[in-house]
Amino acid sequence: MNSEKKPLLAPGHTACAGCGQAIAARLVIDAAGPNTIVANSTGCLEVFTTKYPESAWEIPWIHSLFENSAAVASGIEAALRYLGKKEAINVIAQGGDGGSADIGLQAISGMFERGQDILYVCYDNEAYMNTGVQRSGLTPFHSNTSTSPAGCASYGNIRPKKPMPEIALAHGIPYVATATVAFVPDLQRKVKKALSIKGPKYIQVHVPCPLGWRHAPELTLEIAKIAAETGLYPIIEYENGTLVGVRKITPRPVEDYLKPQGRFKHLFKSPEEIKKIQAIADTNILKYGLAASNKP
Amino acid sequence: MNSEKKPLLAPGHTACAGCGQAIAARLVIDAAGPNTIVANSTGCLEVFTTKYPESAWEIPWIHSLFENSAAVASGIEAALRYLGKKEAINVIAQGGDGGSADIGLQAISGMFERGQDILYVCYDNEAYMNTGVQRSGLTPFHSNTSTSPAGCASYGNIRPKKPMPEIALAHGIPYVATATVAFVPDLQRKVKKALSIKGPKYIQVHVPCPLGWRHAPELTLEIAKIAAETGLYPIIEYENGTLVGVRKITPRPVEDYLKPQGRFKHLFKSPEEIKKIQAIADTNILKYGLAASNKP
Amino acid sequence: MMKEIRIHARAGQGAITTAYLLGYSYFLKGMYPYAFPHFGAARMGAPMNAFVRVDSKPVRLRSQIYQPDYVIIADPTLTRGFNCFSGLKDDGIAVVNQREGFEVPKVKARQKLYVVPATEIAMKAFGKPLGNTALIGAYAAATEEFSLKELIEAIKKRFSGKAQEGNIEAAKQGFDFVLKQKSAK
Amino acid sequence: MMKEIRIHARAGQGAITTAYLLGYSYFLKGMYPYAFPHFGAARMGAPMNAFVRVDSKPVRLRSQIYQPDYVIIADPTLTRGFNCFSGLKDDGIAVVNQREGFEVPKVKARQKLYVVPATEIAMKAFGKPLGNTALIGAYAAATEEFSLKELIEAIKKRFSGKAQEGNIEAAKQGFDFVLKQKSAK
Amino acid sequence: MREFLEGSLAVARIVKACKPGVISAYPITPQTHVVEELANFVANGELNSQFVNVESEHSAASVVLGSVAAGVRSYTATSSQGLFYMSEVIFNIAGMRLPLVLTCANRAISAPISIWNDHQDSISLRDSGWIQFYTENLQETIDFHLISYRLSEDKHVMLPVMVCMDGYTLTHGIETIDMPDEGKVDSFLPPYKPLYKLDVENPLSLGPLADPDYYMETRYAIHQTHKDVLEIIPKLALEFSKVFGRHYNGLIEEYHTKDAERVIVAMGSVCGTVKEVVDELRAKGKKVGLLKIVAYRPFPAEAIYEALKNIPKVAVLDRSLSLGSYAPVAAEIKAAFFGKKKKPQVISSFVVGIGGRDITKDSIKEVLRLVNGREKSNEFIDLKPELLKEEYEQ
Amino acid sequence: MREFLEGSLAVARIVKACKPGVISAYPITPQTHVVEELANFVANGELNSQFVNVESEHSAASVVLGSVAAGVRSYTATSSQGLFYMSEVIFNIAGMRLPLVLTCANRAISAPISIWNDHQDSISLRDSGWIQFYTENLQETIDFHLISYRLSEDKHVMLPVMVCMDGYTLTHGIETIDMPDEGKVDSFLPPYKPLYKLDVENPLSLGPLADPDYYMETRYAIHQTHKDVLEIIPKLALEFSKVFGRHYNGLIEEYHTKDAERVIVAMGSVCGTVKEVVDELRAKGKKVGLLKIVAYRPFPAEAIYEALKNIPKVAVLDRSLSLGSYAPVAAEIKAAFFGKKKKPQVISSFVVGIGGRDITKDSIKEVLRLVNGREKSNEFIDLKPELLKEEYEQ
Amino acid sequence: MFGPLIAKPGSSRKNKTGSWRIESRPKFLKKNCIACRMCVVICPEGCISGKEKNTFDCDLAFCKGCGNCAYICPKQDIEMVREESEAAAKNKKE
Amino acid sequence: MFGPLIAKPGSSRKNKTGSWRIESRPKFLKKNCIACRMCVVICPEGCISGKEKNTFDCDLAFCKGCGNCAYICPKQDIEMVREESEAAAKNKKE
Ligand SMILES: Cc1ncc(C[n+]2csc(CCOP(=O)(O)OP(=O)(O)O)c2C)c(N)n1
Ligand SMILES: Cc1ncc(C[n+]2csc(CCOP(=O)(O)OP(=O)(O)O)c2C)c(N)n1
Ligand code: SF4
Ligand code: SF4
Ligand code: SF4
Ligand code: SF4
Repeated sequence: MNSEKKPLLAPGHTACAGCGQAIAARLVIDAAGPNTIVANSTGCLEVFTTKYPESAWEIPWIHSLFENSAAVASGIEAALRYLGKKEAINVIAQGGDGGSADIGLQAISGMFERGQDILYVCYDNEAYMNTGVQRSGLTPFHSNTSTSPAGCASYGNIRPKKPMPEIALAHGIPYVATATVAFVPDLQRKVKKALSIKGPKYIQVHVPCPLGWRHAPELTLEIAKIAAETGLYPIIEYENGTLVGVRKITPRPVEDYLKPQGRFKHLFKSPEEIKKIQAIADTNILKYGLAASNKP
Repeated sequence: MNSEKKPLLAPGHTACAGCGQAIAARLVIDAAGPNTIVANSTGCLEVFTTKYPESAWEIPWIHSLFENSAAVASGIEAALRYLGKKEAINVIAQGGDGGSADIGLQAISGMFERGQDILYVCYDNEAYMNTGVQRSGLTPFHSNTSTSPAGCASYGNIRPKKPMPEIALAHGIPYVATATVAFVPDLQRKVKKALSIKGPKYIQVHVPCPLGWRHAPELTLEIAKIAAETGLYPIIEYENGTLVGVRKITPRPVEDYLKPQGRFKHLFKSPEEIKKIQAIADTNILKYGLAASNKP
Repeated sequence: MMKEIRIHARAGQGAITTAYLLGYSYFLKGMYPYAFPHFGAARMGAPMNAFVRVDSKPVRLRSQIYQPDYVIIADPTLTRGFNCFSGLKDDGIAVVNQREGFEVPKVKARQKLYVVPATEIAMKAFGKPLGNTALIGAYAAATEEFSLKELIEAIKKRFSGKAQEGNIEAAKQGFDFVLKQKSAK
Repeated sequence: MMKEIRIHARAGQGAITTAYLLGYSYFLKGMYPYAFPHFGAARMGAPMNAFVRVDSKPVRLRSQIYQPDYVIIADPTLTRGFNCFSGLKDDGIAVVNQREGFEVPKVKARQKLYVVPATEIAMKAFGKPLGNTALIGAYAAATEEFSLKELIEAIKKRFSGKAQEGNIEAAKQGFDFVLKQKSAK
Repeated sequence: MREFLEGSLAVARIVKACKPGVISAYPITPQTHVVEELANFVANGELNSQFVNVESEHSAASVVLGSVAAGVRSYTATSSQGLFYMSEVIFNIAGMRLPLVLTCANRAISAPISIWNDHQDSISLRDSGWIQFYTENLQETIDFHLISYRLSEDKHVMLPVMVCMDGYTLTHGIETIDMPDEGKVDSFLPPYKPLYKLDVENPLSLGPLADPDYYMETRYAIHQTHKDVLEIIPKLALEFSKVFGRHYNGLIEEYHTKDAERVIVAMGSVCGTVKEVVDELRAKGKKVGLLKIVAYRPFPAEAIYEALKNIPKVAVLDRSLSLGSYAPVAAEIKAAFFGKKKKPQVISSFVVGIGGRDITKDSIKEVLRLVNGREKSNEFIDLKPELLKEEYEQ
Repeated sequence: MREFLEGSLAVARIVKACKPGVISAYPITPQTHVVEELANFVANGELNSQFVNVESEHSAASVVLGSVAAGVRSYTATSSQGLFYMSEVIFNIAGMRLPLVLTCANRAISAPISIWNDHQDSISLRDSGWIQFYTENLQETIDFHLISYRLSEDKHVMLPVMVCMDGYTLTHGIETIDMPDEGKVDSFLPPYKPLYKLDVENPLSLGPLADPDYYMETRYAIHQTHKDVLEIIPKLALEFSKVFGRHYNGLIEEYHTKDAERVIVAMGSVCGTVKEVVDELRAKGKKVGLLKIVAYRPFPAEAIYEALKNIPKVAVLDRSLSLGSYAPVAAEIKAAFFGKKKKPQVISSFVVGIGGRDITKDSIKEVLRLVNGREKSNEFIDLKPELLKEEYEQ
Repeated sequence: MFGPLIAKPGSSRKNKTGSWRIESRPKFLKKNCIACRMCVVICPEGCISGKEKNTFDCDLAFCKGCGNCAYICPKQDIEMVREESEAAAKNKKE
Repeated sequence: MFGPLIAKPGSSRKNKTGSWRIESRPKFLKKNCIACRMCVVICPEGCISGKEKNTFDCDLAFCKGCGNCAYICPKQDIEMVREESEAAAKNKKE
């Protein structure tokens, strides 16, 4: 992948050591290539790549606000169409899970509905990290965050993850996929595949956050891998509404995933709560047919 | 249905003669009953029922803005929970298709995600009527509106209806249904059913608009009926994600529906365009198994 | 010298078109009309006004019209419980659409009132109950503010095809209807 | 009389906790500390400052600290290419965390410098490389601004269980380490 | 060419002549007709432009932000709630130094909801860094749209411009205008050549984070540019008059102020009504006049000072409020005279035409009557006492 | 009880003591710690309240709008972009006459994006009808939260209140405060008894449309209430001092102004720094002073006039801009003196601490130096010339 | 009048929308009515009432003359008649 | 500096984040490397480069010492060593 080319996201950015989003963002832009314009929501990625006067980006990049990257990208795409350059140039809108599933959802929905030729990438680190780990719509059940704290009257976040891929799918767009920073070729293939399709595309990438998840920085990729292997983060791919790809797994117990993360520490006092999380994984495994055994 | 009770939406409101939304709104609130608090988005319904100093509402009612009725209702629901009154009182958030599928979508999505015990009713007249018939996300394909005008370079609205019921469904809420003002008992049953279920509910009601659709005022119910009978407006019902009810039809040609409406007049110069609309109906009929013949 | 016209109608009865056609007829005479509507959050059927203020130099006054020189009433039922003639100049002229079996209130001594079967004329002329052009025809004859020629020009600008013919016909009949009444006097 | 303390650390090294514990120790003496952080959009590892300004009456001055009486440097690598002592009063005192094989820049004649193996102490005391409490212990001994008693009170307020014990132990060792150095002189 | 046109359609026509490559807007009364007519032009192939229908004003503003950043001239229009819903983007566009023209069809703000005219919407965004023009009639409205594109894209300016026209009164009013022909428009307004844009050939990063070491200077730069704009506008107006033969000062307009004893200061369409009253009273030998503020941002303090310094009695009409303080325009007019030797004896402040309350000649005469008395602050004209009673009984 | 607390935690503690039944907020730096601490209280069962996590500030404000309308005391907090994103709701809440307390952790506005402190966010909502307090230190901050609930729910007021505290300086600053004990809080702040609410027993319709016949009076009513609030605040402050023993004027604070030759007018935490400088210079025999504005809305023009009328030289510090015109606070101070016989010779306006630029004692001394010269307007302090060069070279 | 808010539920009844009828109004023939109540249920104004068969009628003070009742009546027992006629009739009487 | 905007792509390279390393840094042993490039691909800083086997190394000017390269290397050919040691080593030399 760009083996000899210099990366399009330069070093010297100010992400935390071991930031999963920093890895994924570089993999995505390298897969997209230099003829790409990126509109970025406010969030860690924006902050750690473009603190004036230094930018880590090697491609044309714009940040406006937290909730409007899909709309800004829509304007860029319209401008390129007006200029007759759309065929030659990719437009990517990207943001964190909060900027995508919560405050940015309406702009994304509008962009989907208009059928604009844009790839939206959601870097899912499962909370508002830039502001200090508050819950988002994609924060998993029972996760301990600063606005869904565990306490004597609480086990953490009370709601399951908002099913963003399904919501994107429901819009009837041609391409929807989940990916993870742990499976690099799969992620980059999906980005290229998406960009080869005309119309709105949505990719949601699971990116561990050592700070917010409270795991050792060297475990970033390992934890992402376990997330997929437990079934808690199904790696799936839809084209024109049909499930065309599923990353098969030999399911591991969710404890393997929860254990190394501080955000789930409180659960190990109450095993029955962990069962509930295992149930979520089991549902996913059935729903998407993740178990390798399911293979024909 | 409240046969002797006085209606909870009083006469003297200023809707156009034959307004489908006026009919549906009364049917909904009468089905919900007097122990109901309503949060209403800006739109025709709000304007024609509460022009100071007169209100047509017999129940506690609030209007704040165009895009926030679901959030205002969320606050009301939270307040009732705090007061320990939630069990006794229904909370309904309602708005037009624009206030629901476009500018209000994010607030609705948030309310769904929080799992709040609220029924959201979308009165789908398929355009922004209050401001003079501009297209919305729920405006049908090829419909002639003031912002999707038919012209020598256009057949009207270029996009299909945004699949709101599917989007609501994708949120994993316990109850999602479509209804139409043409089938009164079905509509009122669904309202009651919805209110009997705890959690977020979504009902989308098809309500013809004589002004915006440019049809004779006496045809309001007839046209709504034909919409269902052509398959262009499938009447469906989901509980906990599974399709539990479908209104079967003996499909009629879409021309029956398009003919009496000014917004589709321009299509009769180009039959092949009408075919495209027939195709939409046919897809619906297959997708939801609408054809009576499909009955076991 | 400035003239002020107030139109009473129901939303949907084309008061704004009426104002536009009136204005355009003046415009064709090289005058400076300012035509503007006023509605409540109007729905079809709700009472509303449109206004035309016209002068030989550009009109700058932006307020509504309270002392009209002329009043046009597209629907006489509007006079129920509400005085559509309020403020009409003492020598003012009112052109009112006729409605079978509906009494139009009396006007003051020096005021002139012309009741015109505009809806009927329109029905005959082009089969729609839109009496606007007939009323403006009548207005032209009653006030002699502009000629039928200008009005027909205006109609041509606004309508095309059958609608154009029909409305021109209606305008003429409205005009003649009033002429007869006048000569009758 | 007002005293100003500037803490240099990397985001994640607990500079704010350090400022809090310092402030709280003064607070227990009945003084009026104002402790506040300053970060760029800090990420773990990025250089940042925290400040404590303390006085016998409520502190009102809100600016950052440019002429500190005391400087605490949690990570000597911060002195690479950047003068952490800038503005340190001529008779100021600096307490610096030791880092094996890392040269700490010299200070001016009348300034005092204490290099403390705080990380090491912390590792021994509670197995985490968080030298804050050891550094504050050292600070207490070096400046005599407050006693070990107050610091231990503060630590008790902030930490509980094993963390508490460990940090108290670390504070003591930091304190003693400097005492020794002093008496050595 | 002399035409009889509704204000909204006239604006649509001039915007069409300016050839924006991207148009995005969201419907709101009374802005709708402008956008609908532009949609018609595109639907009929009369205008080659990307017309982007969006799901909200927040996105409408964001879309044009994106398209201008990509180097294409763009247009949007809104009102009232819509302007507020996009307010975060409004500040953002100015801060990013992107040139744009937005038509604001002025309307009151909720609650209570009102679709009628006052200036609260655009006035409440006066801090944003946008240039703001308020127009009196349709001719001025279209001419200033043209001037605004030139101004906005001037490489010494690079700031967005808001053309504020009174809702209904102008948007739905039909009057005679001289529509500039497209040839002349092209000569006055060359194609947009961006100073900076999103370009794969020369990849810039737009919209970075600025910490305390850098932020303050970016605000200062905008503020300085506004000062420059006070110089640039009259130059542009002059150039405009050369091409189109219509003369504007661009900042203010003085109407019988020279020898006046009482002068009304106002913005927007009410100025027409005031002029009528001025003529009437002048005919009766009363020395009254009008100072019309055309450019409200940048605030032409110097020009206003010169125009009013010798006027004994000044009445400022505000069509918006800063609830709990001085009405916005009045406050700045008063501020303009602090510490000056020459100044009016009285500057009284009046609140008129809020939420569509009709402003009649009598309203203006009442103002002129009251300005003779002692200084008034936020004096509401045309209030209905019976409603106030109701208010205070509760 | 004497405690050493971070500002955000202190605010959370006092809010807890006020027992709001519904709390809804959306995270934004530097407001986050307040909300996080409240979440902790709820998670640990220390506070019985519905904590509603929302998807945006627009909804946070809408949720509390709904909960107050349903008759339950509510709370929210935000900053900067968040305040702008909810601005439409902000105006709406005031227009609907709903009582509410919002903490604004003051922060600069994008673009460029900055998480650091200035006053642009809350200042730009000064027209909204909200009452606004700006606090100097943590003690004042918590005390005014308490006062704000009382004020807001007073049946002669029924308006929302924004308590504006400087981001970082106060939100993240840790200092000694006296935390009111809950018993006293209860005696000062009785449970909320709504004048009107959504109630199935007595079904009201809230938020109707008001046409030109009715709208204007609703604005007038709010404006009149603001005038009344100028009377009510000092009364409440007195009552507060009786219960808690801390004395506030509530509108302004005068610090060595009586005999002063030079007075700085300021709001918020910078007042502390100014007081330090005042003491320093007083020690050197320099007659300088500070006028702190605590209540910015309603604007206490009368009190300010009385405090400044005999001061020869006044320097107004603004921590926000109205780009292209006078800085907001300066404009109103100047306006307050128009037509008055007694007034300062000089009122100079200075812009300080924008986007987190540190305000030092030297910054204040520079201001005091410059105020001796001729009148300054929007004079920026602590600009970096090298950045300006870069600015104009491009 | 804080707000303003509307304290009187159903006060829209003050607003007699019957005057909006321009063309025609419903005539309830009261011959073949089967009391199916359809007209009651679908009237946009909610201004039709009745109990037994052939007792149903609308309140002309509110009826806007949309015609849906006549259209939906399964027995064609409601008929739309020109608005004038009645007034005319009345006239003739005089 | 309108905007401001950043005219120099990749200018973040000015910011030497290597100084952030507190605990440890990677040591590329260059013995068993099979040039799978995994370390290159997953380094959050994108600061590892190399072509043939056993040529891979990272740019310590940027490496933050997160340890992912060492963790992922299939051949355990990267090892995290305490940051001090080298400096110490260096010291000793002197
Ligand atoms: C309107 C608005 N509200 C809130 C914020 C504050 N804010 C900036 S980034 C952010 C969280 C970002 O979270 P996410 O989108 O998940 O991205 P991450 O930082 O986790 O990568 C928040 C709350 C803002 N900038 N604008
Ligand atoms: C933020 C905002 N944008 C725009 C408007 C203007 N507006 C009010 S109602 C409306 C359309 C309503 O359409 P819909 O929701 O479909 O309801 P309908 O009127 O068709 O019943 C619009 C665009 C507004 N009030 N607020
Ligand atoms: S907080 Fe998390 S997402 Fe943000 S930079 Fe650090 S590791 Fe990456
Ligand atoms: S415009 Fe349509 S929806 Fe609105 S009141 Fe009239 S008929 Fe009803
Ligand atoms: S005509 Fe329409 S409004 Fe009148 S009664 Fe029948 S249904 Fe109701
Ligand atoms: S330790 Fe981390 S930052 Fe350093 S080279 Fe390895 S992967 Fe890159």
